[in-house]
Formats: sequence, C-alpha cells, structure tokens
Amino acid sequence: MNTSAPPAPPRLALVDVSKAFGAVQALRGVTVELYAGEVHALAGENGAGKSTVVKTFAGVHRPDSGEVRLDGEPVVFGGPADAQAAGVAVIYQEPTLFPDLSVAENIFMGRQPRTSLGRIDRRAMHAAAADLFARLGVPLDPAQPARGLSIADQQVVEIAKAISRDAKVLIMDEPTAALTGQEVARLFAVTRTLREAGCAILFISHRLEEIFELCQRVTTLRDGTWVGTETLDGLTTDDLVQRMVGRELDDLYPKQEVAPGRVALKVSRLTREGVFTDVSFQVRRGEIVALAGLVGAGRSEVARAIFGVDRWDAGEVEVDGRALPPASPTAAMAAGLAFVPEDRRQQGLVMDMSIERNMGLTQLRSLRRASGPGPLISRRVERDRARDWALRLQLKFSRLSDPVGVLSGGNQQKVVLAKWLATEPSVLIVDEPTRGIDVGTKAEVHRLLSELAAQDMAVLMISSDLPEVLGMADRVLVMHEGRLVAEIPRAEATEESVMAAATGQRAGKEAA
Amino acid sequence: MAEATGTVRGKGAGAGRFVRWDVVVTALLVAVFFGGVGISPDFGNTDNLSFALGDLGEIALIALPMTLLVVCGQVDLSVASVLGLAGALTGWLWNAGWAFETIVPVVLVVGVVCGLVNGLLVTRLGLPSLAVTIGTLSLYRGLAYVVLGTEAVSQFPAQYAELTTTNVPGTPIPYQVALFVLLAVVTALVLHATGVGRALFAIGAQEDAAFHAGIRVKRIKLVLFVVSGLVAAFAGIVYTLRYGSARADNGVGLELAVIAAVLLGGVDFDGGKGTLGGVISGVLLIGLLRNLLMLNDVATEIQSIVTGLLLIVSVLTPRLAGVVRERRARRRPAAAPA
Amino acid sequence: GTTKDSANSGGGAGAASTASANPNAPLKEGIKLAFLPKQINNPYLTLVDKAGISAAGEYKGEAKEVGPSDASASSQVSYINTLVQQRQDAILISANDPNAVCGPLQQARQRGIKVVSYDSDTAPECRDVFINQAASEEIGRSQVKLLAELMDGEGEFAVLSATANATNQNTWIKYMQEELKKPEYAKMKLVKIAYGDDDDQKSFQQTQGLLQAYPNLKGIIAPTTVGIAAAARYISGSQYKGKVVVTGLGTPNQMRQFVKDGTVEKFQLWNPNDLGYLASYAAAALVSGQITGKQGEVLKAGRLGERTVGANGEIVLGPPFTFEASNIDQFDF
Amino acid sequence: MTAVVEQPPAQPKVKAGGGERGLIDLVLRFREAGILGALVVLVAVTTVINPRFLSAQGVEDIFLNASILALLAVGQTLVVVTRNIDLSVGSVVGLVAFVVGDFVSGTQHGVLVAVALGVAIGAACGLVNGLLVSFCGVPALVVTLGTLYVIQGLNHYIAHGEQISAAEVPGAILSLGNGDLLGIPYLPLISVAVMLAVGYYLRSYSSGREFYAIGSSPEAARLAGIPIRRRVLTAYLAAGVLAGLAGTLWLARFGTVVADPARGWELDVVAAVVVGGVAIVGGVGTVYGAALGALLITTIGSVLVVLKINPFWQEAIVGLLLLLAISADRLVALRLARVLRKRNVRHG
Ligand SMILES: Nc1ncnc2c1ncn2[C@@H]1O[C@H](COP(=O)(O)OP(=O)(O)OP(=O)(O)O)[C@@H](O)[C@H]1O
Ligand SMILES: Nc1ncnc2c1ncn2[C@@H]1O[C@H](COP(=O)(O)OP(=O)(O)OP(=O)(O)O)[C@@H](O)[C@H]1O
Ligand SMILES: [Mg+2]
Ligand SMILES: [Mg+2]
Repeated sequence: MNTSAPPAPPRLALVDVSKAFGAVQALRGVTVELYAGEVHALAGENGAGKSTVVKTFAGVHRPDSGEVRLDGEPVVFGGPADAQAAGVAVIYQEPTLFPDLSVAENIFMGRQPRTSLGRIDRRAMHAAAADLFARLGVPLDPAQPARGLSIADQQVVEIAKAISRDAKVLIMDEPTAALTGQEVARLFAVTRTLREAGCAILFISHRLEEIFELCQRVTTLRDGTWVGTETLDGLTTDDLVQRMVGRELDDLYPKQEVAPGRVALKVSRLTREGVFTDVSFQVRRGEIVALAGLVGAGRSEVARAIFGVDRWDAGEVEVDGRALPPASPTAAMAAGLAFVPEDRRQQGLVMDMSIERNMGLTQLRSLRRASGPGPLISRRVERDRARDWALRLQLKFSRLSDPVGVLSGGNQQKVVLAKWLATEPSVLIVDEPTRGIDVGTKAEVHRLLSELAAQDMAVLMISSDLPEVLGMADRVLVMHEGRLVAEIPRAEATEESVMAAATGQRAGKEAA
Repeated sequence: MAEATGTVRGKGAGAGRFVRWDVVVTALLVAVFFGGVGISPDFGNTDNLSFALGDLGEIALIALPMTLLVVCGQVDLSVASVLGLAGALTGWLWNAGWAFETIVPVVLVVGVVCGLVNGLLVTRLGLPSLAVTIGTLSLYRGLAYVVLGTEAVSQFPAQYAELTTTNVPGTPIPYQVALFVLLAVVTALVLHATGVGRALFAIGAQEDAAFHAGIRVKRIKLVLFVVSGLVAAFAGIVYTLRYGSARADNGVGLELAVIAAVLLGGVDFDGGKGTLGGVISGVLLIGLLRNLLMLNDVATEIQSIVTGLLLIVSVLTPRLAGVVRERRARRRPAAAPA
Repeated sequence: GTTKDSANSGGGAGAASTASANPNAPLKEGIKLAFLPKQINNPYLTLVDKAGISAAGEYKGEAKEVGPSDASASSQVSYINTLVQQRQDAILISANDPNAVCGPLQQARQRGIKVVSYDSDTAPECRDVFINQAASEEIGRSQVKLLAELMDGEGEFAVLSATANATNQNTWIKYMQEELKKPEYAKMKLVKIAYGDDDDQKSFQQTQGLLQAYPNLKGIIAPTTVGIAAAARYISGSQYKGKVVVTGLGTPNQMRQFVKDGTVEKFQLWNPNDLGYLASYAAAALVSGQITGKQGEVLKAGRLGERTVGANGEIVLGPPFTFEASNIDQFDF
Repeated sequence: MTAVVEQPPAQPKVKAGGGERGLIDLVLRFREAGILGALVVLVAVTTVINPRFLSAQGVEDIFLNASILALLAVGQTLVVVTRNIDLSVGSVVGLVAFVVGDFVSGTQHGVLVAVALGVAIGAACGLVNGLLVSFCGVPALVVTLGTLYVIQGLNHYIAHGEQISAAEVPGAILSLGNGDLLGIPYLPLISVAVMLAVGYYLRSYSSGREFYAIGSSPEAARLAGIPIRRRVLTAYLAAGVLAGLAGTLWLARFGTVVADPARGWELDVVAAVVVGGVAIVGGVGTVYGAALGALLITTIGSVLVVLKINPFWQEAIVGLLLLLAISADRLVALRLARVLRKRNVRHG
C-alpha cells in the first residue's frame, strides 16, 4: 500500500473516522485524503460506507470519532453550510432538487447573481445556467421547473450545481449512475478541466472502468472498514474487485441461452403524444430484451405506459394474448406484469416503511390468502416471506422491521427487485435494474434475471449501461427521440451498432 | 452480519420504540384517570364516567375515519359541517312529516354524497384535501342553513332519542360507547392487520411508490372520504337526537376537536404514521381531562389553555426524548458494537 | 314509521312539581347555586350574573358562574352534567337552545335540583321558572312603537338580530311583525332581517350591507346589545349619519357616545343588575320551598319587592326602560 | 434535437426554451390573473344590478373589510410557502386587539404606542410558534393548533367577560382605522404597502427565494446549506408581527372588542391563501395572490348582501366559490401541462 503522497497536505481529509447509526457501524477508522489536482476514487460494495464518507465530508454527518481536516487543520463542519463555505461542493447519490423552482434557481440557490442593489439578476442567472449546460452538452432550459425532469436530467442539474461553485473540493457520489456514455464523456471532460485547475475531487462509481479512466488513486472500503489507498496505475479490475469484495468475482454477465417461447408481451403502435410515437415490439417467454437509447429517448416512458402508470394516447398492449386496459397498474399486475421503476426513492420504495412491509406491498392479496381465512394479514407470514427473499438476494440489513431508507442504495434496489419478483410475474420490466449496484451484486442480479428468463419469464430490460445491455440481452431495441429505430439481434449487437442507432445515424433503416 | 447486528440492534431500538406519541398519551391518560379519582370523588363514579364518555360520542366516532384519512395523508375538515347538515336535514324532514325510519337512510345517503364530492375533487382533480375540505366546510354548513334556516326542530321520537342518552341495559355503558368500541375494533383491524391498512400507510408515506406497487390509490382515498361523510352524517343524527335539537349550527368547530384528538393520539399529519390505539387514548384524554377540570370548577379559559399545552407537550416530549437519547448515544459511541 | 304526528312529544310531563309551596318558609342558608350563561364572555350576561352572585350574599348562599366559551347549542350540556355531579341546589341558565339543554335539565330536576331560566328561556317543561326581563310581547311591540316615533311613521327599515336561532330574538321579532299589522304602521315596511350573530364585526358588516342593498332604508332596529352598538358605530362614521335611525336594545355605557353625538336618539333596555338579582332570589325561593313555579305564587325578591309567577312559570322583571340624552348619564352599566 | 452531439447546444435550446418559458410564465401569472378576473366579473355584475355597490362608500367599505384579512394572508403565505401552517393567527389577532385595547382604554396613548404594543405581542406569539416548529422540529399543524387554544384561553382569561368599548379608545387610534389619506383609508394603504414589500422581498432577494426552496424540498434545502430554522423562524415571526399589526388595526377599526373577536379566522385566512394560489404543500404561490384571495372572499361576502341573496346562502356560496377557484386553477394547470408535454421540445 505505497502511497506516493505529494508534499502539500491534503486539501480535505478524513482521518481515522468512525461513524455509527444506531447499532450499525457504518465507518470504522476510515482515512480518505483528497489532494489538489487529483481525482480520487472511492470503491466498495453497496453499504460499504461510501456515501457515509461523502456525507461526512459534506458536513451532513459528524464523525463519532476521528476528524475532518481542511488543508491539514482539523475542522468541525456543523452542517452542509459550513462545508460549502469551506469550498466543498457535493453531488449526492440521490438528486436533491427543489421541484417547484426553475432549474437555474436550483443551481444557484443561495448564491444567485445579484445586481448592485442586492436583488437577484435573473437574466444573468439564466445565462450562467445555459452556459453550464452547454459545457455539459445537455440541452436543458434554465427556466424550466425541476419538477418532471427525468432522473438523468436531475443528475445533470446536480452536476451543473456542483461545478458552478468553483469549489476547491468536488465530491461526486455516483454521478454517472443515471447517465449514458455521451453525458459521461462530457462529465469526465469537465472533471479533468477542474482537476487541472487544481481542484481536489472524490469520485464514486460502481462502473469500475470509469474509475480507471478518470482517477489517479483509489481508496477501498469493505463493510465500513478501510482496506487500502493506492494508485490506480498497474492495478487491474480484478485486483480492485478482489479488494472490494474480498474474493474473486464470478462472471459478470452469466447469460444462459434459452429457446424463446410464446409471445408474452406484445406492444403495438403505442403512442403518448410528445413523449413517444408508434412503438411496436414483442417479448417472448425466456427472452431478455433490452431497450437501449440515449437519456431522454423515452424508454422509461414506454415502460411506464405499458405498466399503466402513465396513460397512452393510442395503441395496444397485450400480455399473454390479453389486451390490457389503459392506465391501470392493478390490471397490469393481475395480467402478470411486474415493473421495477427507475426512481426507487419516489416510485420504487416507501422510504419510511419497513423492509418487510415494502416487500409485501405488491402482494397484499396473496399474503392475505397465505394468512388463512378472513381478511387479516398475518405478520408472521409477511415476515417469513420477506426473510426468504432477503436471503435469496443476499440483502444486507439489520432487522426486517427497519425502515428501508436506512439501507444503502444498492440494498434498497434489491428490496425493489424482491418486492416485484415475489409477485411471480410472467413479464418483468426492469428500468435500470442495476443502477447504483456494486459489481458483486450486479452479477447476482444478472444471474437472477437470466435464471428467471430460463424459467420462462419474459424480461424487458431498460439500461443505460451498454456493457450490461450487450452482455444480457437476446435482442436490443433501440430508441431515438421517442421512436423505436432499430432492432438488433444479440449476434450483431455491438457498442458501435447500438450507439449508431441511438444517436439516430441509422434511423429508419432497421426499425422493427 | 445481518444476524449479528440484528440482536444488538434489538435493545437500542427497543428503547427508541418506548417514547412514541401514542405511548406518551396513553400514559398521560392513565395518570389523568387515577389522578382524577384521587382529586375529585365525583370523577370516578360510574354516572359521571358514562356521561363523560357519552359526551365524547360524536368526536370519537368521527375520529375513526379521520384517523384512516390522516394516516393516508389526507384530511377532512368538512366533517362537522356534514354533521350539521345531517342534523338540519333530519330536522327539516321530520318537520315535513317524514317517518324517522325513512329519514335516517336518506340522511346517510346525503352524508355519502358529501363524502363523494370531497373524494372526487381530491382524486379526480388531484387537489389537496385540506383546501377542498375547507371549501366544503363552508359549503355544507351553508347548505345546512339553507335547509333549516333559523329554526330549531325538536321533539324527536323518544324511542330513538333514548338510545343516545341511556346505557346498554344492565351496564353502565352508554349505547354510543358500545357502538364506538365495536367500530374502533373494526377500524383498528383494518388499519393494522389488513392489506388495505398496509396500503393506507404506504399511500400516506409515499403515494407515488404505492401507486407504482399497483395499489388503487384513488379508489382507496375516495372510499375513505365516503366513509368519513357517512360516519359524520350518522354522528349528525346521533347528535341531533342526543341534544334533542336539530339546528343548522350543530357541531360548529367540531372538526378542530376531532383533529386535535387524532393528532394528540400521535398520528403524523404528513401521513404514513400512527396507531388507532393512540387516537383512542387521545380522544379519551381530551374528554376525561375536560370533565375533570369542569368538576373542579376550572374556568373554561384554563381548560382551553390546558388542551393547547397538552397538544404541544404531546409532540414535544418524544422529540426531546429523542434528542436526549441521541446525545447520550453520541457520548459513548464505542459501546454500540459490543 | 314514526312520524312527527305519531310520536308522543318528548316527555312533556317530565318532572312537574307536585310539592306545594310554603310562602312563609325562611330562605335557607348556604344554598349552592350556579349561573350558566350562554357564553362566559358575553359582557351583558356577565353583568347579570355578577348581580345574581352578589344577591346570593344577601341570603348567605354560595353562587358561582360557569359556562362555555362558545354559544353553541350543545356546549352548555356538559356543564349541566357537571353541576349535577357537584350537587348544586339550583342551576340558573340562559339557554342557547331551548331543547338541547332539556334532557340534562330534566335529569337535574329529578335529582331535586331547581332550575331557573333567565334572559333566554328553555322549553317550559325543563325548568321551574323563567325570569323574563320584560314580557316578550311588550318588547317586540314597544320597539316598533319607538321606531315609528323616530322615523315619523313612514319608510323602510330592517332588523339586525343576533343569531338566527336565538329564541328571545325570534319571539321579539314575531311580535314586531304582529305590531306592524296595525293600520298606523301602514307606511312602514320591514324589508329585511339580518343576522350579526352577536359578533361585533359581523354586525358591523351586516349594517354596511343593509345600507347598500336598501338605498331607501330609513331605520334599523337592533334588539341586541352587540348589534345596536355595531350598527350605531358604523352609521356614526359614515355618510348615513343623521339620515338613518338606529334603535333597539343596548346598554347605556355602550351607547352613551352615540346618544351624545346624535346617531341614536332613543333605545331601550331593562336593568341587567335587577335581572340577575331577581333570578338569584327566585332560585333561593325555589330551593327553600317558598315557591314551586305555579301560576299565582308570589316571589319575595329583596329590594325589588314582590313579583307574581305568571302563566307557564314566567316571572316578569318589568317594562323595558327607554334611554335618551336626558337620562342616560344617570346609569352606569 | 440533434444538438446533443453538436458542440454548442445552447443556441437552439434557449430559443426553444423561450416559447416554453412564456407558457410557463403565463401559467404562473394566470394564478393571480384568474382571481383578478373573477373579482372583476363579480364586481361588474353586482354593479350592474346595484350601482350603489361601486359608490365611494361601497368601495371604501370593501377595501376596509379586506385589509385585515389581506394582512393576515400575507403573513400566512410566508409560513405556508415554507411548507408550514399557522393556525393561531386568529387568536393572536384577538389577543392583540383586546390587550392593546385594554392598555389604551381611557388613556391618551397614540397610534405608535398601540402599534408597537400590538406588534410586540404578535412577535412574541410568532416567536413561540417559530421556535417550537423550527428548533424543536414538531409538526406545525399540531403546534399552532395548540397555541391557538392556549392564546384563546389566555385572551378569555384576561378579558374575564369584560369588553373594550369604542368610547374609551383614544380618538387617535380610532382614526387610524377610519381615517384616510387623500381620500384613501389608511387600512388598505397599510396592507398594500406590506404586501408589496413582502412580495418584492420574496421574489427578488436570495433569502426570499430560500423560503420557496424550503417549502419545495426541505431535505434538499438542508443539503444546500440553507439556514432552514432561521428562515422558518423568520416566517413565523413575520406572520406573528403581521397578526399583531392586524390586531391593532382591528381595534382601530372596530373600537369595540370582546374576548377572542377573530375566532375562527384561521380558516378564513387559510382559505384566502389557498384561493390565492398558494400551494398548501409549500413552494408555490405569491403574496399578491393571497391578498387578492382575501379581497375576493371579502367581496363575495359584501356582494351577497348587496344582491339581497338570502343570508343563509352566503356561507354555501363562499364555499362553492372556493372550490371553483381551486378547481379552475388546477384544471388550467393540467391542461397546460398536457400542452407542454405535446410540444415537448426534446422531441420537437
Ligand atoms: N441515516 C442512516 N441511518 C441508519 N443507517 C444508515 C444511515 N445511512 C447509512 N446507513 C447504513 O450505513 C451503511 C453504509 O451506507 P452507505 O450509504 O454509506 O453505503 P454506500 O457505500 O454508499 O453504498 P451504495 O453503494 O449502495 O450507495 C449501510 O449499512 C447503511 O444501511
Ligand atoms: N415524470 C416526468 N414528467 C414529465 N416529463 C418527464 C418525466 N420523466 C421523464 N420526462 C421527460 O420525458 C422524456 C423521456 O424521458 P425518459 O425517462 O422516458 O427517457 P429514458 O430514455 O428512459 O431516459 P432515462 O435514462 O432518463 O431513463 C424526457 O424528455 C424527460 O425529461
Ligand atoms: Mg452510496
Ligand atoms: Mg429512463
């Protein structure tokens, strides 16, 4: 663990920090040092304590022991405001926007450009925001309210907010989880510029290749303890995985070959005005079909409409040959659909509710039946079922009655998966199923999806993670600007062919 | 790891569990009851207690659906007005020579319609229930005045009126209390042991997530508002019979008393949290305390102050206890993983 | 089914007293009596009750005032129950609703507690006697007479009442309408009955509204102390001063400034102190067995002398008194 | 939307956004415009039926009546925008009106003393509410319902069945309520001045925007380092101060004050705020809208009397109009959201 520390003290550092939440020891004697002009990676499984490190840097949490040092001097951040004042900008794992305010106001809240009289200069503010979006290469309107932005756009706004601060320290907790290659590349370009300007940067991602591309050094955490800090030069992915999970990693894409069966999901000419147009495709039992495209191409919207959370304007959806009524998730579920939404905080989980209750939420009827005669639900049955799934998905939790909100992001995602798999669907739609999930778990989720398909389930997978798409899908459907522009069989699916379709370069040629 | 921490956590969380609103309120209730018996000899006699409980009748009844609504993140401020409208209608129809047996179902249907209007506005247009029911609070009360104007109708059939003022034969329990106990048990089971109850908590805590889980959010809300209207109308008939007087201003301001009781019982106004037991304690606490203060000739104004302080204390105590616990935990962080 | 016609009217014969009166029985000492006003912070009733409480001192009784802070029909009921539990000897009530308090009052009487209503009556079968401030008919009719005198017997006028349900108000208004049928009032027209809910601000705004809605309005009768003060205040500060006549029932202290500035020429009221005093003595007499509430019995009421129990157990204080600039300074209440 | 790949996406984007922004602005402005429109129609119709409605005296009366409610609505807006609520305003107004009245009765105290005392009492009440809500973190609805009862009780306790009579209140104070400046009564002048000042502050100052941010997402506000407690405290303090001012004005206007005169006003104030387009869940709305809401509600009251509508209908109609106002607002918003979606710029 040789660290070639530059002579100057680190810009910002955690030294021997411990932090507990109730009886959960999130961090134990962790040291992370961020130097100017360096991008530092933080690696670890879900629940390893990465976000806790971030929040400690940000002044959200105060360490139980150990200290935070700014330019070598111990400091105490009483709250996020103190950290900001010290020049720390943070992108949190989960977007934290003000839905009622405009995108520009979100970015500049508290430090809006002022006129000489001290009042807000809206024109300057909007111009500055437009400028930031130009740098990030994202066409967002600064005057648009933040409500209704897709997760990806929200993430972009968060990034814009952080880089607009001209901070000395920039901390990014999984900023790329919702982004596709385009935006990631832009983000990296901006990050490098900041680094060269002398900014100290902390970067977290479960996509290890990103770490190798962007970062110079990496600190690895395992179960809240510090494993090591080292330079990335000469390190291999396998080394890093070994440090994170303490064992060799299995195949990340354990795709089983299955002969597709009957058509389970049939979507015909589905249209929702202004969002997507004329989308038709089929998914057979045993198949994993991926829906690829750039951020905002309308993939999530298609999935939402199929499941009935959004209304569609025209077209038809059939599950196992039966047409679904529009806009009724209940009917969709009864027909055998399951839908893992992309926004787990708002749509996937009830954060304040316990793990077991969250899992039970999709199966209230079957729980009641399993509880014996009468309308009551037995808590025992509920808990037993939840425990089964928790074990199957290797959920890391302390008690099933804890609110799901205290789980790490990846473990929350597992709960969402569990709650839907428990309904034993015939068609499973997953929107970004492995966003924010660590490599180890990712492999598990992939194995799970693969198994499920092998057991005759039809899987429609939306993912912005291209390797995942290529590794898992039997067929890749590509969307561009609200239309289905290509259908690429597994054999022909390559990064180039998918990206070409997604950016519209092959539009119309291979449309299904 | 899951198992190991599971056992340790048990203790810490157990201590946390203890200081909840509903527990505090129940403890206060017990204290007031025994304190009351000690202070005032008349307080504990069955006559007084059954009166005090009977006097809570309408508030207690309405508090049941209100609890469900608040747990589900909604509120119905129009209940007292529905109660008044039901009373006014009862009086008007009675005056017009209708049979009481016909009046009751008609009035209950009107209650259902009132609830339906609230529910449709909330679910169809997606309006906040607080705003909608402030509107219908005026509307229904106004309709009560339109129906009955200045009149006060009295002399309802004795055989029904007696049901509201007498006890179940052979017991010191007023009919209303018996009915309330029955409904409370049903409501408690619905809230805490059925799928609908689970759904209510989910909707209250995070509506979007509940919707994505296939829960029929709108239908459930609609039904709740309808039930609330129905119960309020029923309470309106009871109220009219109990006081033997149907007037347009029956029960003005009752909604705040109901909400005070529900909040006092530890139901979170933001939805998603609360227990029915807490609410029942809250209702009883307000009623018994008031009775006790009155018996001791404590002036109305002081009663009002005590009620207010009680509300504040009931939410403040658990918070402060939480802060103290956190401080203490922070002082000895190393002890936790032992 | 059970309809209004088929139902026996709720327990009319409830607790009619069977005991006979002993007019010479001495007033007992240590009588416990409680005043239960419509609302604890009604200034007028506070005056009445205070007078009643101090009268109790004369015959060595213990009196107190308890009551709700809002004047709704039901709010007095729990107080009645409490007074029963406290075993008071007599309850004196100014009822918010004639029927809502009836059941509990009946129960009180079954336990030997005497019930006196004052200011605003309950249903007659629920109390022993009613102390009427002035005969209702006389109040209603004399108000019209007074107004006719002030507006020279012609023009439109309105009534600004208290709440729409107030029993005493509605009775008075009924007699006003009776009186108006007489030929001498042919040129006077009652255009509107408005309700200020005994709320100062609401009464104030109702006055405004009346004057806008009825451009030819020449007069307002406000047979409530809150209403008349509010109406007078609005008129005295508006263009209508001197053009619109205000009269009704008010207390001299409230009305003094408007009488002096000419907004109000004359208004009426009885002496609230006497009302409380009389009620207090009536309660003591009932408890001591001097009277039972039958017509024709004679109540000895201290400094007020004697009053005779009228029909329906009513005891009338006396005719209303008319206040005007020449006499108003002799009064302070 | 080829801009994603091309270098400067700003150029086409901002243009496209311009149209969208215009639409959104329209919606936002519509909230106030809608109420204003309703008000104009109401007044026009009434005037046609009864021309005296718009007489000098008539207009003056409406503005006088609305002023106090509008002041309270402005204060309430500050609180509601931060996703809180203050149910105690009515009782504060009552307490202030009575205590100040009691204090100045029979003395020669001037307006300044009365206003200062009223504002001080109001500020104290607001401070208690604010401290409880912001520093103790207890739910606003419960706390302010609690303080509503406490303050009400206190008022009754102080009043003890007495009342303040206009005759004893110094003339200087009464003339504040009934006098005018160049023909415009003081009361509406004060309310409009307060409304403009608060509205300007909320829109144009950084700290003002933070009120909206807190209401929009408290969690995000915390992470953004916004001093939530201080702002919420300020909101309650301001609401208290305005309630105190309103209480003094109440005394000045009505002179006669019994205990707890503004009983039940909390719901009127909340209604005014909601009708005025302030979202009860925070983050959205302006004080102008709230003040207009107050004016609309008061005007409806006067109109019904002037149109000789049976007074029993009054309450029902007010309720109905309230429902209409929020429904119309909502329907327009939904319609606009759909229009916006269909011209989704990204796929345009
Ligand atoms: N507020 C909290 N209350 C209780 N426990 C918490 C809280 N925040 C985090 N934890 C726990 O602390 C541990 C570390 O969580 P953290 O969010 O730091 O993990 P992470 O490394 O960011 O994981 P992921 O990759 O899934 O985002 C987890 O076990 C989590 O359940
Ligand atoms: N809840 C919403 N309300 C309004 N507009 C939305 C919402 N969610 C997404 N949009 C918009 O709809 C368009 C399509 O977004 P969608 O989320 O379907 O894209 P996607 O291809 O799934 O990309 P992502 O990777 O962001 O999920 C985008 O312009 C987005 O801004
Ligand atoms: Mg994390
Ligand atoms: Mg998506």
